[in-house]
Amino acid sequence: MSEAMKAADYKSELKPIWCPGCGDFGFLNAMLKAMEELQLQPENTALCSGIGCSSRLPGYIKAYSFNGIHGRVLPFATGVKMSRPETTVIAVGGDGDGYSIGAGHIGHAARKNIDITYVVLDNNIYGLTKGQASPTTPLGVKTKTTYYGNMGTTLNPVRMLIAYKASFVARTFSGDPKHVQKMLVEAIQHPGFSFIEVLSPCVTFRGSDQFKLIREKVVYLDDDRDLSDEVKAFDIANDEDKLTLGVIYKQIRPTYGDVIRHNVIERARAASNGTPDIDALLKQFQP
Amino acid sequence: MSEAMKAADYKSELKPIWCPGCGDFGFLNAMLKAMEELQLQPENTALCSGIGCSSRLPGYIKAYSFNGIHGRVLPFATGVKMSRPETTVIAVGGDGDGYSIGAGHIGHAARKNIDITYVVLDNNIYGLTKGQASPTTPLGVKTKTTYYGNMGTTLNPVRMLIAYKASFVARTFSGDPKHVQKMLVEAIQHPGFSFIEVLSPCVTFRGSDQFKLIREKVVYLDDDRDLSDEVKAFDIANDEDKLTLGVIYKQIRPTYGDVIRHNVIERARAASNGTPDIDALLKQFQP
Amino acid sequence: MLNNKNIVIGIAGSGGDGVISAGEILVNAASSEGLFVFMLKSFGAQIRGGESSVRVRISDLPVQTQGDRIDILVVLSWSNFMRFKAEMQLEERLVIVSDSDDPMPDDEVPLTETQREFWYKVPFGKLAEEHTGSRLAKNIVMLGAITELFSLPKEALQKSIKKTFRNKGDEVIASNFKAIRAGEDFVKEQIVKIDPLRLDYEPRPPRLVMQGNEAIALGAIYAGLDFYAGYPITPSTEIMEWIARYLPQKEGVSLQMEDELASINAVLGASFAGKKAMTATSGPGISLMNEGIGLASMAELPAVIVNVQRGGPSTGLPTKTEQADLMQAIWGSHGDSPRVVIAPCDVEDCFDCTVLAFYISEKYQLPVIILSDQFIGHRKESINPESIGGGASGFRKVYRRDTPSEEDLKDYRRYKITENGVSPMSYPGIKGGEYLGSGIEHNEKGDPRGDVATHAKMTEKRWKKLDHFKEEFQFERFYGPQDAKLGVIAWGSTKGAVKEAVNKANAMGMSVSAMIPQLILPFLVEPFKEFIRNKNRVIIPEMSYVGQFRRYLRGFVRFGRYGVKVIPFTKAGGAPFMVEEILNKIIEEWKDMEARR
Amino acid sequence: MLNNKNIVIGIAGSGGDGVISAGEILVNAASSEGLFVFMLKSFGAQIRGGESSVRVRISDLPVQTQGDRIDILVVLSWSNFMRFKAEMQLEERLVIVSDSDDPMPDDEVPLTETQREFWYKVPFGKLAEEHTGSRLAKNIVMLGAITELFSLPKEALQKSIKKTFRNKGDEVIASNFKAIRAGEDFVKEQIVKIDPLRLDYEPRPPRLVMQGNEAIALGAIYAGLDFYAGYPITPSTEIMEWIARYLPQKEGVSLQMEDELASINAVLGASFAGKKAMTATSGPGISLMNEGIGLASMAELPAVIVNVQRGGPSTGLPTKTEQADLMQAIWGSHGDSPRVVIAPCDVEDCFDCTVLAFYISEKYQLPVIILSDQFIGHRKESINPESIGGGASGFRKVYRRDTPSEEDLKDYRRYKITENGVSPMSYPGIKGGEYLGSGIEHNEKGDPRGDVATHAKMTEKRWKKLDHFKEEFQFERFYGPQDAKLGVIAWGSTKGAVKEAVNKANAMGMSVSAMIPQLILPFLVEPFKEFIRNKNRVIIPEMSYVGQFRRYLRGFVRFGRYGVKVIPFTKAGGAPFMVEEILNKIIEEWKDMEARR
Ligand SMILES: Cc1ncc(C[n+]2csc(CCOP(=O)(O)OP(=O)(O)O)c2C)c(N)n1
Ligand SMILES: Cc1ncc(C[n+]2csc(CCOP(=O)(O)OP(=O)(O)O)c2C)c(N)n1
Ligand code: SF4
Ligand code: SF4
Ligand SMILES: [Mg+2]
Ligand SMILES: [Mg+2]
Repeated sequence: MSEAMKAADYKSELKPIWCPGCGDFGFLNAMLKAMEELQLQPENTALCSGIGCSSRLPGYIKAYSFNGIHGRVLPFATGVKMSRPETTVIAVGGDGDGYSIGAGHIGHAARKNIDITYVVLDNNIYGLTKGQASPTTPLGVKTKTTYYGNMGTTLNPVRMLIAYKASFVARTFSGDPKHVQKMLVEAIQHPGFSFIEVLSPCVTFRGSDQFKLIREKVVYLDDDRDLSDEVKAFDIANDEDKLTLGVIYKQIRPTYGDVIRHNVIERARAASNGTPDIDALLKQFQP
Repeated sequence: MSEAMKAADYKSELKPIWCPGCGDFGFLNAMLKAMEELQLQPENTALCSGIGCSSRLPGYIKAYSFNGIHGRVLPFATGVKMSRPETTVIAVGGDGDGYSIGAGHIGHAARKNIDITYVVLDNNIYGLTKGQASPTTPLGVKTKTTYYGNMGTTLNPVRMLIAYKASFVARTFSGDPKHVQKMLVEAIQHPGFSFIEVLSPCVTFRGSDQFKLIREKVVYLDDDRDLSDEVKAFDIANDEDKLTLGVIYKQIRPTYGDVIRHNVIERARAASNGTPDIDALLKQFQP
Repeated sequence: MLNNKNIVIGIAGSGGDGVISAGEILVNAASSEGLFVFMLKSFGAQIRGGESSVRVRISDLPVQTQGDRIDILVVLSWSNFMRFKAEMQLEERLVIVSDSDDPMPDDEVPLTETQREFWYKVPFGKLAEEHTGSRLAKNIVMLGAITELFSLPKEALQKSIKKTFRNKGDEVIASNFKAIRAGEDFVKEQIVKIDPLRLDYEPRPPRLVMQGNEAIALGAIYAGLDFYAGYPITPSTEIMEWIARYLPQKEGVSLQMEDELASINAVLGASFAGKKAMTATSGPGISLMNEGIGLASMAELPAVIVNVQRGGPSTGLPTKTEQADLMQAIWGSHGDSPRVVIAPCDVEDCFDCTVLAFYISEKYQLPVIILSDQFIGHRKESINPESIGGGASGFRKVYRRDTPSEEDLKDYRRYKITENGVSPMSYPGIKGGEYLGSGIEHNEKGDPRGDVATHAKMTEKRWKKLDHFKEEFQFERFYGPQDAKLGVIAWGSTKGAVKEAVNKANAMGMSVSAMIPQLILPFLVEPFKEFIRNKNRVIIPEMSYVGQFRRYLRGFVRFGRYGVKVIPFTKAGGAPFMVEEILNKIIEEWKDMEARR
Repeated sequence: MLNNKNIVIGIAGSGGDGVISAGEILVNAASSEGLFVFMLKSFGAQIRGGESSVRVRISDLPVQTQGDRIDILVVLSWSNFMRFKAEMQLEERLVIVSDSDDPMPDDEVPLTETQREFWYKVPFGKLAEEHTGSRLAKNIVMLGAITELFSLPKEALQKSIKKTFRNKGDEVIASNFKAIRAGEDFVKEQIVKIDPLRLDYEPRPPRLVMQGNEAIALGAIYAGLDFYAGYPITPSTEIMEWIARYLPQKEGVSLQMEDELASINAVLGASFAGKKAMTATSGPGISLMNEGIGLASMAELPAVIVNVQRGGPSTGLPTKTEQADLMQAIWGSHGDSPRVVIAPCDVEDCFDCTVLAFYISEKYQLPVIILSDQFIGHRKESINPESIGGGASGFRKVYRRDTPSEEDLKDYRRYKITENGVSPMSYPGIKGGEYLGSGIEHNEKGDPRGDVATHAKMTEKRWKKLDHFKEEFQFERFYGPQDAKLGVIAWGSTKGAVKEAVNKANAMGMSVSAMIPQLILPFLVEPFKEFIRNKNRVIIPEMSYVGQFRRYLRGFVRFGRYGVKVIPFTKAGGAPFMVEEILNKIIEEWKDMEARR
C-alpha cells in the first residue's frame, strides 16, 4: 500500500485568488484535513463547481477537478457520479451559484439521492461579481443592486433541502474548521445525497465583522435526536434567530446509482438475456 | 356599471385540444366560475403559462393571455405583475413545466411574495409530449422514459412550497370543481404569492382510473387551524398516504409590489427630490 | 400518374380510426417483401382522438421521398380528411376507397370529376362489427380491402398483423385475420375493379423498417454510447425513449434530467469522467444548451448533441419540419466556440452520422452537433439490413479517446499544445492524471489564465483541431453529371427531393448535378469550389425563410469569382419539399439558361 | 513619441495602492478643464488586494483610443508592475516616476537604457505617512508629484479630490490636500526635471466623464425605460447597478432575478404588459437568453437586450474584451427568428444606440440586441455634455408603442397582417384588446395554428418589419476620402483604432477610407456596395479569431463581383487593437497595391 497522505499533499500548486481573510480559506483547510482523515485518493476524487469565488475551490485541491459554468454544478457532478460510481464526487459552489441560478437542480439531485456531497459556501452575497444581493442576503442590506436595501424574504436553504428530501443535511461555519471537517467527513461517508450549508463570510462585500456576528448566533446541535424526523428537522431549520450547526437531518435510503444498477440495469439485462449486440438490436426493426 | 359577467362570458372562442375526459376540463370550468364569482374583468386579468397540455389553458379564457415557453411562466408573470400592479395575474402550468424545468423559479417568486396566483395542474406525467415521467410520477411507474419503472423519490410540491415561504399554499382536485373554485377564489384574493396544487388526471397517459384512485385518497381539511403554523403545515404535507385538500398554509406579509412601491420607490424619490430629468441625472457624470 | 411499380397511399381518419397503425402494418408488410417504403404520419392539434393521417409510399425501386402525389386515397372519415386536405396532394387520376356509411359532404371536398372516377365504397365499420364484434377493427378490414384491390402483399400482411398483435394473444390475432378476410371478401364479391392500379414487384429479402430517430439511437449504441441524459421534446423524444430502453441492456446509464441545461451538463460530467455521452433535443432545448456546448468547446470535452429540428422560432410548429437551426448550430454559443456540425440526409444516414459524430467527438475532444429534422426523425423508411448491421458500407469506425501515456503523466498537461491540437485526456481513476478542467481560459496545465498571450495560443489550439480532421473522410454526395452547367446545393433532409428531381431532370434531357454535404462545420471549401467551377448557376433550395444555408455558403464560397449565379430557393417550413417544386425550379432555370445561350 | 498635446500615463501598483482611484481623480481633473480623456483599468485575478493598473490618456484634441504607448509610467510597486508588463506598451522615450523606497528588481524588468533615461524617484509612501499620518494617501502624493512634474491641471486636481471625498468630511479632504502638496513640494524641491514633457492645452468648458455601461443605462432612462430585470455578470453589471439606483427615482421597477432565463422572461412579461423593458448581460448570460429572445421574435414583444461582450468561449476571460458574440446575436436562437442588432462604437454611441434600440424595438415590436463590449463598457471617456443632454445631435426620437384604435378593437387581431408587418398592440387595461399571445405559431388573432399556409404567411409578416424600418435612418459612419482604393470595414469598439489609423494614414499621404456600420442586422447592403464599389482591397480587422464579421459580410456583400480583395485581419481578444497594428496593416496593403500598379 502507498503511504498515508497528509492534508498538505492534497494541495494543488495554484494559489487562491481569495481576498485575505475570506471565509473560504477556513473551508479549504478543513477540506484538506477531511481528505486526509478519509484518505481519499486524488485519482478517485472528483471536485466540481460552478462560478464564483467559492467555485474556485476545486482548483486548489489535487483531484479530478472541474470548474464549470454558473449554476450547473449539480448536473455535472451527477454525470460524473452516475458514470463512474467508484469516484468520490464533491460539488461545491456559492449561494448565488446554488440557490439562485442553480436552484432548479438541487431538488432533483436530492430526491434522486445522487450519491454526492454538495457544499454551499454561503456568504450571503455575490462575491466574484463584487457585491450584489444573493437569495440569502439579509433583508434591508444595501448592496450594489439593492441600493435602497434588500427586499423580499430571504431563502432558508436548510429548510428547503429538508423539503427536497435530501438524505443528509448539515450546517457548519468556516470560522470553525474542526466542525467543518467533521461535517465533511460525515457527509462524504453518507451514502446518498449529502448537503452542507457552510456559513463562510465574505469580508470584502459583507464587512469584516461577519465572523463575529455569526459566532454570536451559532448554536451547536448534538446528535442524540432522531435524525430522520423530518418535522423536527424542519422545526430546527425554522428558527432563523439561531444558527444551528451540526447534522440537522439524516436518513439512509437507496442511492440513485444503486437503483439504476440493481433495478434498471438488472431488469434490462434480464429482458435482453445479457448484452445484445447490434444484430440483436436490429431484430426489432424487422418487419 | 356594466352588467355582471357569467362564467360562460369568460370563455374564449378556442376549442380545447385536450383528450376527452382530461382532468383539465374540470379545472377550466371551475376557473370560469371563480372568475364569475370574483367578477374579474377580462381586460384586467392576465393569464400566463408555459408549455404543456395544461399550459394551453390561457387560450381558452377571455383575458390577456400568454402561452410562453416551457418552464418560464413565473418570471413572465412576475414581469406582468410588477409592471402593472392593478392587473390580476394568474400563472398556470403542468408538473413538468413547474416542478421540473421551471423548478428554479418557484422559490424566488414565493420568497419575494410576488402577488400572483400560481396553479399547477399536476397529472404526474408529461402529457403533451405523450407520456414521460415527471418529478411527481409515482415510484415504479413505467413511462416512455422509464421503461423499467420510475426510480428516485418523487417530489412533494406542497412541502416544497411551504419551505419556500409561499404565503398561501393549497391543494385541490379537478374532480371536485366546487372545491377548485373555492381554492381559486381564496388564492386570487390572497395578497401575495398564492400556490395551488391541482390534482388533475391525465386519462391518456396515466390511465382512466386516476379519478377513482385519487378520490379514494382524498381528505378534506377544514380551516379551523392556525393556518400560519409552518411546522404543522409541513406535517400535513408530509403525510403522503393521504391527499389532503384545502388551504394548507397561509400567512399575510407585504407583497413585493408593496415593498418596491413603498420602500424602494419612495426612498429613491426622496433621495432624488422627485423625478429627475436627464439633465439632473447627468450631474453625477460631471467631473 | 398511376404507376404499378410505385404507389402512394394516403389514409385519413379520426384518431380512433386506427389510421396510424394501419399504415404501420402496411409498411411492415411491404418491407417484409423487400419493397422500398417511405411513410409519413400527421396529426391534428388534439392530443388524442383528433384527426390523423398517414402517407405510405410503396415501390419496387428505391425511393427518396414521400412521393409528391397520392395515388390511392383511403378515407375512414371525410370530416377528418378535410383537416388534411392541404397536406394531401392528390393525383389527378386518383383511386378513392371510402367507407360506404360515411357520406362525403359533397360541396366541401375538393375533388375534381376525374378524381371521382375510380371510387370504391366499402362498409369498413359495418364489416368489422359483423366479423369481429367491434367497429375497432375497421382499419384492418380496410387493409384487407385495399390489399385485394391493389394486389398488395397478402401473406406479408398476415405476417405483419401477427407481429403487431403478438403480445395480445391468439384470439386477437384470429379476430384481426377475420377482419382482413372480411375486407378481401367484400372486394372480391361486391366490387368491380375499374381502375388499372395493381402493385407489380419482385419479392426480395426483407428490409428493415426504421425511423430516423431510432437510427440515431442505434448508431449511438453502435458507437459505444455509455451515458445518455436528456429531457423530452418533440420531435426528438423517441431517441431518448429508445435509449432508455436499450442502453441499460448494455449496462449504460440513461437519465431523464430536469431540463436541457441539466442534460448537457450531465453529459459533460460523464464525458469528463471518460465516458461516451450524448443528449438529444429540438429547437427550444438547443437554445438552452448553447452555454453548455460552449463549455464543451472550452474544456475540450467530447459530446454528441442531436438536434431534431422543428418549425420555429420559439415553440413554433413542434410537429413539423424546418431547416432553420443551421446557423444556430454553428454560431449559437457566445465566443469563438469550435464545434463540428453534421447533417444526416435520410434515415440510414442518421445511423452513419451518429457513428461519425462519436468518432470525431472522441478523437478531437469537442462537441459534435447532429442536425437532423422532424422530416427525417419521424418518418419510417425501409432500410437494407446490410447497410446498418455488422459489415456495412458507411462510416463504421469507433474511436476510443486518447489517454495519457506514462510519459505524459510525469508532468501531465491536460491542454498540451500538440501538432493537431488534440491533447491526451485523463479521467478519474488514472493516477497522476488529476487536473483542473474549466470553462475559464487556462494554460496547458489547466490553470486559469487571463492574459492575452495564453488566450491567443489556446484559441488557436482549440480551432486547429478542425483543420486536421477534415482530411480524414469524404463528406459529400454528388448526383448527376459533374460537368453539368446547372447545379443544386442542398443539405439535410432536402436531399431526397433534390436527388429525385435531379435524376428526373437528367432523364428529361437536361444536364443538372447536385451536391449534398454531410459535414456542415468545419466548412470544406475545396469540394464546393470543385463543384461550382464549371457551373453557370446554382440553385440553393432550403427550408429556411431567410436562407440560412445560402448565407452560410456565401460566407465561404466565392460564387462571384467563378461567375456562378446563385439562385435562392427558400421557403418557410411545415411540409417537406415536393420533387416537383425542385424540378420546376430546375426547369425554369434550365430554360432561362438555354434561352441566353 | 512624446507630445505635449497628448499624454498617456500608465500607473501600476497593488490593489491597496489606490491606483484606480488615482486614475479616476486624474480623469476628473482633466475633464473639468475640458480636456479629452480616455481611461482603461486592469485588474489581476485576485478579487481584492491583488495588482491593478490604469492607463489614462489626456489630450487637448479628441481621442479615439487608449493610446498605443505609455509616455509616463508611474510605478507604485515594481512587483505589481510585472504582472502588467505585457499589457503596458511603453514608449521608447519614456518618463518613469517610481517610489524611491521600492527598488526595481533589476534583471526582470524589461526596460531599455533609453527608457531609463528620464526617471524620477519620489518617496510616495514615506511622504504620505509624514504629511497625513498614513501611507494610504500615497496615491494622492503621487498625483501631486506628477501634476507638478508634467503641468497637469492643478486647481482641477484639488476640485476633483474635493468631489471624490465629499462624503468623507472636511478632515479627510484637508488631509488629502496635504498629500498633494507633499508631492508637489517634493518635486519642486528635490527634483531636477530633465524630460521635455509638459501638458499643453487650452482650458475649455468641462466635459462629462462616463463609462459605456453608464451611457447605456442613461440612454435607457432617456428612452423611457419602465422596467429592468437582470442578473449580475461581468462586464455588464454596472448597467444594472446604475439602473437599480436611478430607475426607481423615475418610478420604474428594477428587479434582480434568479438567473438570465428569468430576466429575459420577466422583461417579456413587462413588455406584454405594455411597458418599455430591458435587460443587460454578457456572454454566458446571452447564451441562456436565446430561447427567450426567440419568444420575443415570435410573440412580437418589444425588448432591448444588451450584451457587453467579454472574451470567450464559455467563462473565458470575464474582464477582457472580444468581438466574438456577433454571429450569436444574429443567429443565436433556433428557427428563423427576426431581431435587430446594433453595435455602439464608443461611450457616446452607447447612449445613442440605446435610444435607437428602444425606438426600433417599440415601433417594430421585436427584440433589439445592443452589442457592446468590455472595452467600451468599462472604459471612461470624456464626453461633450451637449451630445448627451437635451438638445443633442445624435438619434433622440422616443417612440410609444402603437395601440389599437376603436376600430381595431371591434374585432381585435393582435397579429394582423399589415403593410409593414407591424400590428397594433394592446395591453392589460385596454378593454376589448384581450388576446392570446404566444410562442407557438398562430394566426392573426393569436390562435395556435400548425398549418403550412399560416406559418408561411406569419413568417413573412414577422420578417417584413425589417425591410421597412431600414429606410428610416443612416446607420453608417465613414472616415477618409470615399474615392480611396483601400478600405477598412470594422464594427463596434474597433472603430477607435481604425479611425485614428485611417486619419494617420491619410496624413501620411496614403488614401484610405473606413466604414463602421452601427446597424448590424438587418443587413443594409447598399451602403456597403457603395463603399466597396471603387475599392481594390478592403481590410476587415476584428477581434474574433475565426473572423465572424468577415463571414457575415461575405454572406451579403459580393466582394468578388466588384473585384474587391478581402484582407482578413483577425485576432483573439483580450486587449483592444492598437492604432499601430491597424496602421501597419494599412501600410502593408498600401505598399503592395502600389507595387502592383
Ligand atoms: C450564466 C452566468 N450568469 C452570471 C455570471 C456571473 N457570475 C459569476 S459568479 C456570480 C455569483 C457569485 O456568487 P456566489 O455563487 O454566491 O459565489 P461567491 O463569489 O459569493 O463565492 C455571478 C452572478 C456567470 N458567470 N454566468
Ligand atoms: C425547453 C423545452 N423543453 C422541452 C419541451 C417539450 N415539452 C413540451 S410540454 C412538456 C412537458 C409537459 O408536461 P407538463 O408540464 O406536466 O404538462 P402536461 O402536458 O402534463 O399538462 C415538454 C417536456 C419544450 N417545449 N421546451
Ligand atoms: S470577494 Fe468575498 S467571497 Fe470573494 S474572495 Fe473576497 S472575501 Fe472571499
Ligand atoms: S394527454 Fe393527458 S393531460 Fe394531455 S389532454 Fe390528454 S388527458 Fe389531458
Ligand atoms: Mg456568495
Ligand atoms: Mg403534467
